[in-house]
Parts: sequence; structure tokens; C-alpha cells
Amino acid sequence: MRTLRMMRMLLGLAGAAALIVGPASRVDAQEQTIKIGVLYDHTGPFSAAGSLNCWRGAKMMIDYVNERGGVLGKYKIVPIDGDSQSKAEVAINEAERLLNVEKVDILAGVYSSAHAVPLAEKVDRQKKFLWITTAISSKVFDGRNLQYTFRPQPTGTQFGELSVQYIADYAQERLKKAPKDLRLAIIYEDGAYGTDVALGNELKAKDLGLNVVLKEGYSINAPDLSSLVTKLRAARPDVLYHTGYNPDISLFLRQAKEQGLRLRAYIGHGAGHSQLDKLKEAFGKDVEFFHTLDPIASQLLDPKKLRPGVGELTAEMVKRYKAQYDANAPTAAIAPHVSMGFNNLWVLFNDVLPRAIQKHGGFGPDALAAAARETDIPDGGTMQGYGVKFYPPGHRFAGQNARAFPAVFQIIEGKFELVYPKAVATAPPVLPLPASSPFAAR
Amino acid sequence: MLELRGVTAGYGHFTALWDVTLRVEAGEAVAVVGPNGSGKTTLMRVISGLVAARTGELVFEGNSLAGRKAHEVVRHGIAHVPEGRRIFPRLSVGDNLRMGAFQPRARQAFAESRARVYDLFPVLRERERQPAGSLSGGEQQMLALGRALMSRPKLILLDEPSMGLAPVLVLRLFELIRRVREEGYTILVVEQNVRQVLKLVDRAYLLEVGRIRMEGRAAALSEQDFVRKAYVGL
Amino acid sequence: MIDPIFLLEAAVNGILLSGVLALLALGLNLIFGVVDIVWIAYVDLVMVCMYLVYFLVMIYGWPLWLAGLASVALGALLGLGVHLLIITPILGSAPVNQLLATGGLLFFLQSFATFLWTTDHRTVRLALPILEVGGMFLSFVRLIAFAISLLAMIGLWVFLRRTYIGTAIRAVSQDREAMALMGADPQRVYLVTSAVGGAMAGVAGALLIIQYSVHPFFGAAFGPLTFMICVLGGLGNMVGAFVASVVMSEIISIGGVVISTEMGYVIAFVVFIVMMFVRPGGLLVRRG
Amino acid sequence: MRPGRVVGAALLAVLALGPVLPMGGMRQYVLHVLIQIFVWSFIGGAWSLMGRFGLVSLGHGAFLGLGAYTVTLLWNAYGLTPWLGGVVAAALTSVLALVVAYPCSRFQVVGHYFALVTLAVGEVVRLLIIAERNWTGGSLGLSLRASPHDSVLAMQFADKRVFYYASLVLWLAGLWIWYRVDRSMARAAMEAIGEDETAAASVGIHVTRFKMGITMLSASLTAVGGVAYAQYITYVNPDTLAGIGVSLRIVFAVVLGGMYSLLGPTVGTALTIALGEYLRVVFGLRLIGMAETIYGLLLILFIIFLPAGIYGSLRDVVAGLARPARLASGLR
Repeated sequence: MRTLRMMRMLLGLAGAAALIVGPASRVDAQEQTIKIGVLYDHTGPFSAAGSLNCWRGAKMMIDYVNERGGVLGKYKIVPIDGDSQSKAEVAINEAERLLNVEKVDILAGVYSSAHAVPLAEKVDRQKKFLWITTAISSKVFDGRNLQYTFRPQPTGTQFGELSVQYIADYAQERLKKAPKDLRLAIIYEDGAYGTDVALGNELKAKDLGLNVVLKEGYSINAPDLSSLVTKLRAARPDVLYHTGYNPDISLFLRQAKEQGLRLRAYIGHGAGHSQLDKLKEAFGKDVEFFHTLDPIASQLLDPKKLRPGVGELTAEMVKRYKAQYDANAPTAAIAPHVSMGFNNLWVLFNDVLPRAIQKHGGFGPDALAAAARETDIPDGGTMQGYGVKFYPPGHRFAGQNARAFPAVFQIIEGKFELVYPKAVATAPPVLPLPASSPFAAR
Repeated sequence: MLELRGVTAGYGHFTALWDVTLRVEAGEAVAVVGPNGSGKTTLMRVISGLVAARTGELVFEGNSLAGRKAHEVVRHGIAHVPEGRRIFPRLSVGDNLRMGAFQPRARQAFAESRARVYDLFPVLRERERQPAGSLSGGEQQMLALGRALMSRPKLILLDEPSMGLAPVLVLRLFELIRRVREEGYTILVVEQNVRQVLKLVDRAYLLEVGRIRMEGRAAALSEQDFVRKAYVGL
Repeated sequence: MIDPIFLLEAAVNGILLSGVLALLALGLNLIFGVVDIVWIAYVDLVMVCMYLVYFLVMIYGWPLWLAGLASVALGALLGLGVHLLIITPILGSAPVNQLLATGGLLFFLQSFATFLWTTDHRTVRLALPILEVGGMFLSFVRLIAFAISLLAMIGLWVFLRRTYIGTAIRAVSQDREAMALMGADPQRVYLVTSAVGGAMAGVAGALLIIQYSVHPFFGAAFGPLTFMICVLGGLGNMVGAFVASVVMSEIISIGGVVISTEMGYVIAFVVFIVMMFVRPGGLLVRRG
Repeated sequence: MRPGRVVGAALLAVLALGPVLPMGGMRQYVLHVLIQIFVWSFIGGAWSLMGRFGLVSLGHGAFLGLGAYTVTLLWNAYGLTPWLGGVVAAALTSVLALVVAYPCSRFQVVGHYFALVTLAVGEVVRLLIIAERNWTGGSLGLSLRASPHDSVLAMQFADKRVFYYASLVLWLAGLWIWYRVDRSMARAAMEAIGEDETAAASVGIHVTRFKMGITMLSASLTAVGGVAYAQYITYVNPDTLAGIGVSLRIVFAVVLGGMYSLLGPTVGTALTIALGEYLRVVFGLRLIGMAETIYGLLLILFIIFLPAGIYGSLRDVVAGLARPARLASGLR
């Protein structure tokens, strides 16, 4: 009751503000097109680290919706692309341009958490609607009570927590040690993304009484990580938790191998660790049995475990990806980033937008926000397995999807296999690293 | 041998030489004297090609030098010993001499030229392996002269050879230059030490604010107020 | 307290890293010392050479040594090109303009590489053995890099000290005008220097691509460190550059293990700043 | 002189009316770009105070970052108003400038060496921010804690127009300071230093003192610019506010415009920002990387063909047409 009144008040306030800002969206509604700003990094280091794949997923979803006549069969989506160039200040400039010059109704995308954190604040202040598909840092929402920013994607902290839970669950059974006797090391790129995941690792480890022997951040631009490897060797961890982008994890793995780092399990968390093709190009069989965490790449899920109709969409995504971008890609190797762009925009087009138009009278920021708050997709209702229900205004993480969860994958015989949570697993995990791995403890 | 007609030159918007006409015959020694800032050094740089003349003609042994770069002028047989000696301080004495014989014609005759330079300046032979920067001022001037001789020039341009040397060394230096002259080289020298230089040369020019003010045989000039003018710059 | 064995390992890693840094610094230092212009984009030329080796080896299947030779040739050509097209017109300009023209080249190379090859990072995978010595592991690839940079240093030293053109290069670096008066065309000496410096970039490219992934922003990580090593070693002083590489690498490596990776670099840069005041002519030259 | 003044007044009037001019829907974006131009022009002007006297610093990112981080940290941790925080930031930056500039002057570190020393200082500050990630946020950067509503004390406003006028005033103040320094007694002296250090010293100018003064002024103004930028963007990050990238960007803009003239830094900054935005918008996602490639190419060409900067070269040409004689006397 109280939340409702507060929401109504907020809506009123926001509505008044929207009148001042301008009735642009109402005009657009008559033309029956919806302009959506699609903001990813097409240049700079982030583009290869997954941003481009997100954009491909988003683009395929927009094409898909338009080919079927648009949202509700009549509102065509007009995408306007923006390039953040992997730089926070450019991301801010592009957001300004998309919102104020191109007058997009929705701003969607954002790969890097380092961009999402300042962007969310600025866009929300302008009372514009922001739909984050990829950036995972919990700092985007934490305590900021954003009203117009929503994210179906799980948070970095959830990544970090899940990966520790996974090891704790299997410690006795596979690693033959009580969880509290395991030695964990956490290394992370010190940007928004790595910091957040590492925090999740640390919190969960503390929670479960696990022993963290080393926690160290590094900058993705570091030209040499051999001293970090030496420190790790000195700390003798059983399990290494690593969060990084790509050139930096390649450098780390190479130096770790050269310097003889030995582990019983290696767990990466998305981004660079999810780019199987890159990892295999650089390290071949050496990366066998490495783990990564991500929202589930849709094609890896068993369609039978999802709601009816969702599985077909996944097939559509795989078909389009192969036709447009990489005909030879093995289905399992399509990066989860593609799914993030594809699936999370699907939630927007299929759930939020129709409700905003039919129930809230259009697709202005307020209608969209109101519609998003009513989103209630049960688990298994999206291509990536999770449901969608956003934390309400006033909540510490207002705007974050409460039902999102990542999953743990392992490279087994050159493919990603879903190994955890057990409920959705498609294969049992291989723990500890078998002797065939050059990183295996001897 | 060398003839300048109506040469004007300068840097950027600044003109240092105005309409200079000057002549050096083969076997002669000629001096250009004048106060500080009168354009003497610019004159030398124009002849050796470091500064391009804006107007006028430069002819050496019947060939026009107009538009030639410094490294091309050397090939015609003009060696320029620049103001401040400009030896290569971190190269050894021997390497300095080797560099002096850079152009192919001179490089072929390297051993012979070096023997001649060592005969003229025996101290350089003793210091052959030392870095040139460690030599005394007088020795450095010898090296600069010797290095110029290595290119087997016909005409030597000397820019302020006595600068920065103690008076007793200046006398010795002029003695050396006289010996170089006796070897058969033609010399054009710029000097502030007018009294000494006039004893050395056949003819002299007085340069003032970029213009030739006076010209004549050295013996005749030294008795006029030429000397005073050159010092005071009236 | 950290186990001494790991300090030793850090020291060894430092030596191996110094091979990488010296490779980058030697060619730049030659150019910097002679032409007296900092090529801010030097490491980006190395980046271009790395791409060449990558494509030749991974796409066209050339053997690595042949691709390496091609890289050296490309480096020399790039050196010539940069000198002719960018440096020559600004030889007489203010130092800041010279600095910035090559800075513009840096922007250009980074974004043109993005345009041509996208931001994908690419790796030449090479299975070379790893040596294990008393609980420490030595990367064979890095040992080779170190050995070649040592050879390159000696080679350049001999070239500059013992050959006629090398001596002329040193002479030009000391007094360009005086060398013109000797009959040497400074432009030609500069061209030789830029070509040799560029060829060194090619050598570096061939050796770095087997240790690092190449991407358009490769230069950013190494650029500043490379300039500082050149100055620290003394301009045009090959032995100095090598020694400076070792000193900086050791600080970075040991500092990284004892404190943290970034602090290793912080200490290295602070040492550089202080050395500039104490020994501006380079590590091996006393003030005077 | 008179027509110049009229043009100037007209331009100022247009700028003052900027936010109310009819621009259709572009207003917010245009204001955003203009605010950036004002702030970065101010910073460029601060840089040129040193640059024009031969003190080419590649480390102004250090001053910028120190200023921005000081204010943001003080506000976030202690709620200290940016007005006071700005003073603290400027003071701290001056101290850093002094610590670097004094030995540089004392030990005659000039030219390329000065540039590289300052470059190292910029890297040290950037790396320290990253290394001290526990309280600076590391590479992640730091968000300015939002004040609940618009506040002069917190220097936070939802409306861009406030920032627009504030940055306009800041920019004008920067020009005024530049002009005063240019006119002051120090001018002749400093120019003498730029030409020839020993000559200047021998005529009795205290070289070190002048260098210190100008360096500290330049650094603290840069810090103020950093504060303004942080307050507007409400987010600080070591890569955008410290390190080489941003230092080079400042220098580029100034040299491009011309560092010896009052409006040179502004012209250069406006041009680089506008060009960057324009190329990005024009090329969009076609020919990825092409926009920046052209930008780099233009920078090289400008520096080769307009060495005095765009504004400087233009002014020379105009002055040359009007008074050819005066130019000749201006050079040695």
C-alpha cells in the first residue's frame, strides 16, 4: 500500500518533469516507430572483449522483431547505433547525443560496467529510460535508487558468490578437502567489473568460512603480470578465481604457464574467460577444464527446461548468428554475449514495450518504467533460463533483476558444458584439474 | 677562384647581408673583418651552403654554387672551419679526421691526407685515440683545421679561428695558419683580431652592418683607421 | 614475509622482462639519440610489425624465421616512411610540435589498425619448452628474446663504433651542421638511422608476437616505459639503454612481488624522475 | 582593434544567450558539448601558460587528476563542499608542481627531458590512483556522491544551463588570467627565458622563481579545471583524468590552436572536440576506426603545415597583410 502510494507520487513527479522536458515521445507514437539507441563499444579494447557480440545479438533481435511487423505487430523499431569507443567519457557523450539529438525513446546496451556506473546516474537524472543488457557491476544500482534504469542481467556480485558456492559444494566430494581447508586466491581486473565479482568471491568465502590466501587487483593495461604470478605461486592456492577481460587474461595465462603456476581448479568469470575461440586460438588444449561464469548462453540450455516457445527463439538466434557472422562457428561456442544482447532486448520488446503501450499509454520513459516494474517473468521464461522481476523503487538495488542468475560452465573436450547449478547442469564437473592440464597441481 | 656578386642573405624576415661583392684569387689569403654582428659569419655560411643566398651570384672556379647544399659545396673543394670549431666531442681524434674525409674523393686519399695532417700538427697523432672533447682549446682548433684539410680542399674558410684562445696561443695559431697557407691552400678568414690577421693575409674587406665598406691590400689598410673602425664599428 | 626463493624468481623474471624492454628501447634510442626527436609512436610501429608476423605465420603459413625477416624489412620501410613523410618537414620546428606530430601518428596507427584488423587480439601460438631450474621456471621464449636483445645491443654497438657509417651517425648526432660541412648529407644519415631503428622495431615485433597478443592498443602499455629507458640509458647509448632496461625491469618485477604490480611501476617511474636530476646524461654518464 | 572588439562583444552575447537560442531538440547535446569545450579550453589555457615559455609538460593529467580526485574524495568522505575542496585541491597541486618543477629548474632539466619527466609524473599519479584502489576506486573510478537536490554548496545541478554559465565564467576567467600574465612584467622576462636561459640569467632575472611561479599557477588552474569537469560529469576515472592520454589531448588541442595567442587554446580545443564528435557521428558504425584515423591524420597535417597553430597562423596571415613591416622587426 505504502509502496503503491509512493510509486504514484513518484510517477506524478516524473510525469510533471516529462512535460517540461518535452512531449517528444507522444509525437513518435503516432508515427508508430520506436527509436532505440543501441550503445556498445565498436572500437577500443572492449569491442573484441564481447561488446561487439552483444551488439550482434541486439541487432539480430531488432531485425527479428521488425521482420515480424514490429512490437505489437505495428511499432517498428528504429535502431540508432552509438559507439562508446571503450572510453567512459565517449560513452557519456554518445548517450547525450542519442538521447538529445537523435531523441531516442530508449537507450539500450552498455557493455562495460565502467561506462554503466556513470551513465546510469546521468541518464536517470535526465529522466530517460535506460535498459542495460550486459554490464554487470552491482555498483550501477547499489543504493542509488534509480527510477528509469533497468537491468535483466545478473550482477557481478552474484557471479562471484556463485563460483565460491560451487567450489564449496564440491570441495569434499571432488577436491577431498573440507571447504575451510581450501586455499582460495582471487585476482581481478580492477575496473567496475572485476572489482564487483571479486567482492562477491570474498563475501561468499567469508560467509562460508573459506580461506582466501590472496586477493589482488591489477590494471588491464599492465604490460607484465609475472610478479602477480610469482605472488600466486608463493601463496600456493588450490583454487584461483580470476576476473578479467581479454588481452590481460591471455598475458596472465601465458606467464602463469611459463612460471609453472599449479592449481586444482581455475575459475574465470565471464568476459575474456567466456571467449572460447580466443582462448583456444592462444592456448589450444591448455585451457581444457577451465571454468567460466555467465548468464547461460541460450543454446546451451535444454529447451525442455524452459517455458514453451522460448527454445524456438534460441534456435532463431543460432540460425541468424551463423548466417550473418560466422557460418562455421560450432553452436556451443557462440559466446554468451550474443545471448545477452539478443535475450535481454527480447524481454524489452516482448514484455515491457507492449505493456507500456497498451496499459500505460505509450513508450515515454514513465510508461516504460511503469511497465518494467510490472514485469514478472517466471524462472525459465527467458532464453537464458532466468526469470525477470525488478527490485522495486526504494530497494537497495532498485531496477536490478531479482531473478537473474549466472551459471558455471566448464570447458570439456573443447566445448562449454553447463556444470552448475546442479538443477540445470548438462554435465558433471571435472574437478580437480586432471594431470593432463599443464596447470594441474602435482 | 671564388667570386660573390650582389649577394643578399638572411634568416626569416631578417636580412644579414646586403648586396655583398667579394673576390678571392687562387693562392690568395683574404680576410673579412668587422665588428660583432656585422654579418661575417653569415657570409661564411652563405659560401659553404649552410645559408641560402636570396639574390646574387656565387661562382667557384667557374661553377655556380647557387642553391647548393653544404654537403655538395664541400665536393667542389671548399672546406669551412666553423665558428666555435664544432669538432665532434665524443668521437676520438682519429674518428674526427676520418669524418673529415667523408666525401668519396677524399676517402680514397685518406691515409695520405692523414699523414700530412699529422705532420702539420704532430700533437694530434699523440692524441689519436682520445675523445676530441678532452683536448685543450688550442688542440681542438688544430683538430678543426686538420679535419677541414682531410677533405682535400682548394679553398679553406676560417671563421674566427682565434676565438676563445689565450693570447699566446693566438700567436701560435696564426703561425700554423701561415704554414697551412704555405702548403698552397687558398684561405678566406673572418677575424676580430684585426692586427694579427692583417699580417697574415694579402687583401682584406671591412664588413659593417651587412655591407662591404672598404677593401684593399692588407699592407696598405693596416695603416689607416681601418683597424679602429673594425673594433669600434663606426 | 615472502619466501626468498620467490624474490629470486622475481629477480629472474626481471632479467627476462628486461630483454623485452631492451628490444623496444634499442631502436628508439638510436633514433632519439641521432635525430633528437622522440618517436612517440615507436611502439606502435612494433605493433604493426607484430601484425605482419601474425598474418604471415598464422594465415599464410610461413615459417617464423622467414616472417621475422619480413618483419625486419617492414620495420625498416616504416622507419624510412616515417622519417620522410613526417619527420623531415618538421626538423626545424619547435620540439613540442615534433613530439606531437609523432603523437598524431600514434593516433593514426592505433585507429587505422582498428579499421583494418578490428580490435581482436591475435596470438601466434608456439609450443616452446619451459626450463625448470631449482623450483624456478624459465620461459624459453623469453630467454630467446633476452639473448637476441643482447645480441642486438652488441650488434648496434659494433655498428656505431666500428663502421664508417656508424661513426658518421654518431657524428651527426653530435653536430648535424658540422657533419654537413664534411660533405655528409644529414638527410641520408637520418634515413639510414631511421631505417636501422625501424628494422629494430621489426626485430622486436617478431619476438614480441610470440610472447604477447597483438591488438591495436598494444603500444599503450609499453610506450612510456620505453621512452624513459632511452633517456635513462643516455641518448644514443646502446649499452646504457640495455642497463637501464635491466634496472627498470628489476624494480618493476621485485617491487611488484613485494608490494603490488602498480607500485612496482610507480617506484620505477619515481626512480626515473630522480635519476633525471642526478644523472641527466644517463645512468652510465656522470654529471659534468 | 575596434572591429575586433565588436566581434568579441557580439560573440560573448551569443554565448551568454546560448541556452535560450532556438536549437530545436539539439539544445541539451549542444550545451553538453559547449560545456566540455569551455572546461577543456580553460585547462588548455592553463597548460599554455607553461608551454609558451618552453616548459612543455606532458604531465598535466597528474594535476587534473589530483584536483578532481581530491575534491571528489573530500566530498564523498567528509561532505566537504567543492568550494573549499577546490582550494585544497589547488593547493595540493601547487605543492606537487613545486616538488617537480624546482629540481627541474635547479638541475636544468629542459626540452625533451622536461617533457619526459612530467610524463613520468603523470604516470606516477595515474598508477598511484590505481594502486590505492581501496579508497580511490582503482581503474573503476569514483562517482561523486549525489546531493539529494540542486545545491550551490555541493556544486551539483540537474539543469545543464547552470553548468553552462558556470563553465562560461570559468573560461572567461581563464582568458583574463592568461591576458594578465601575458601583460605583466613577467612577460618579457619569461620570454627571455624561453629564448636563452643563460642570457636571461645574466640580465638578472631570477629564472627559477619565475619558472616556479608560472608552473604553480598553471598546475593549480589545471586542478580547478579538473574540479569543474568532475563536478559536471560527476564521475572521475584515472584514465580520463590522469595519465598520458589526457595529457596528450590537452597538449594537442593547444598546439593545434596555437599556444602563443589568447584564443589559440580555445580554438584548438573547440576544434578537437567538435571534430571528434563530428567524425564519430558521421561515420557511426560504418568503417569502424576510420573516424579516429582521419583525426590522427589531420593532427599530423596540421602540425606539419600550420606549425604556429590554426589561430596563430591565421592571425599571422592577417597581421602580415596588414603590417608586413612589423613582422620583420619582431624576429631576430
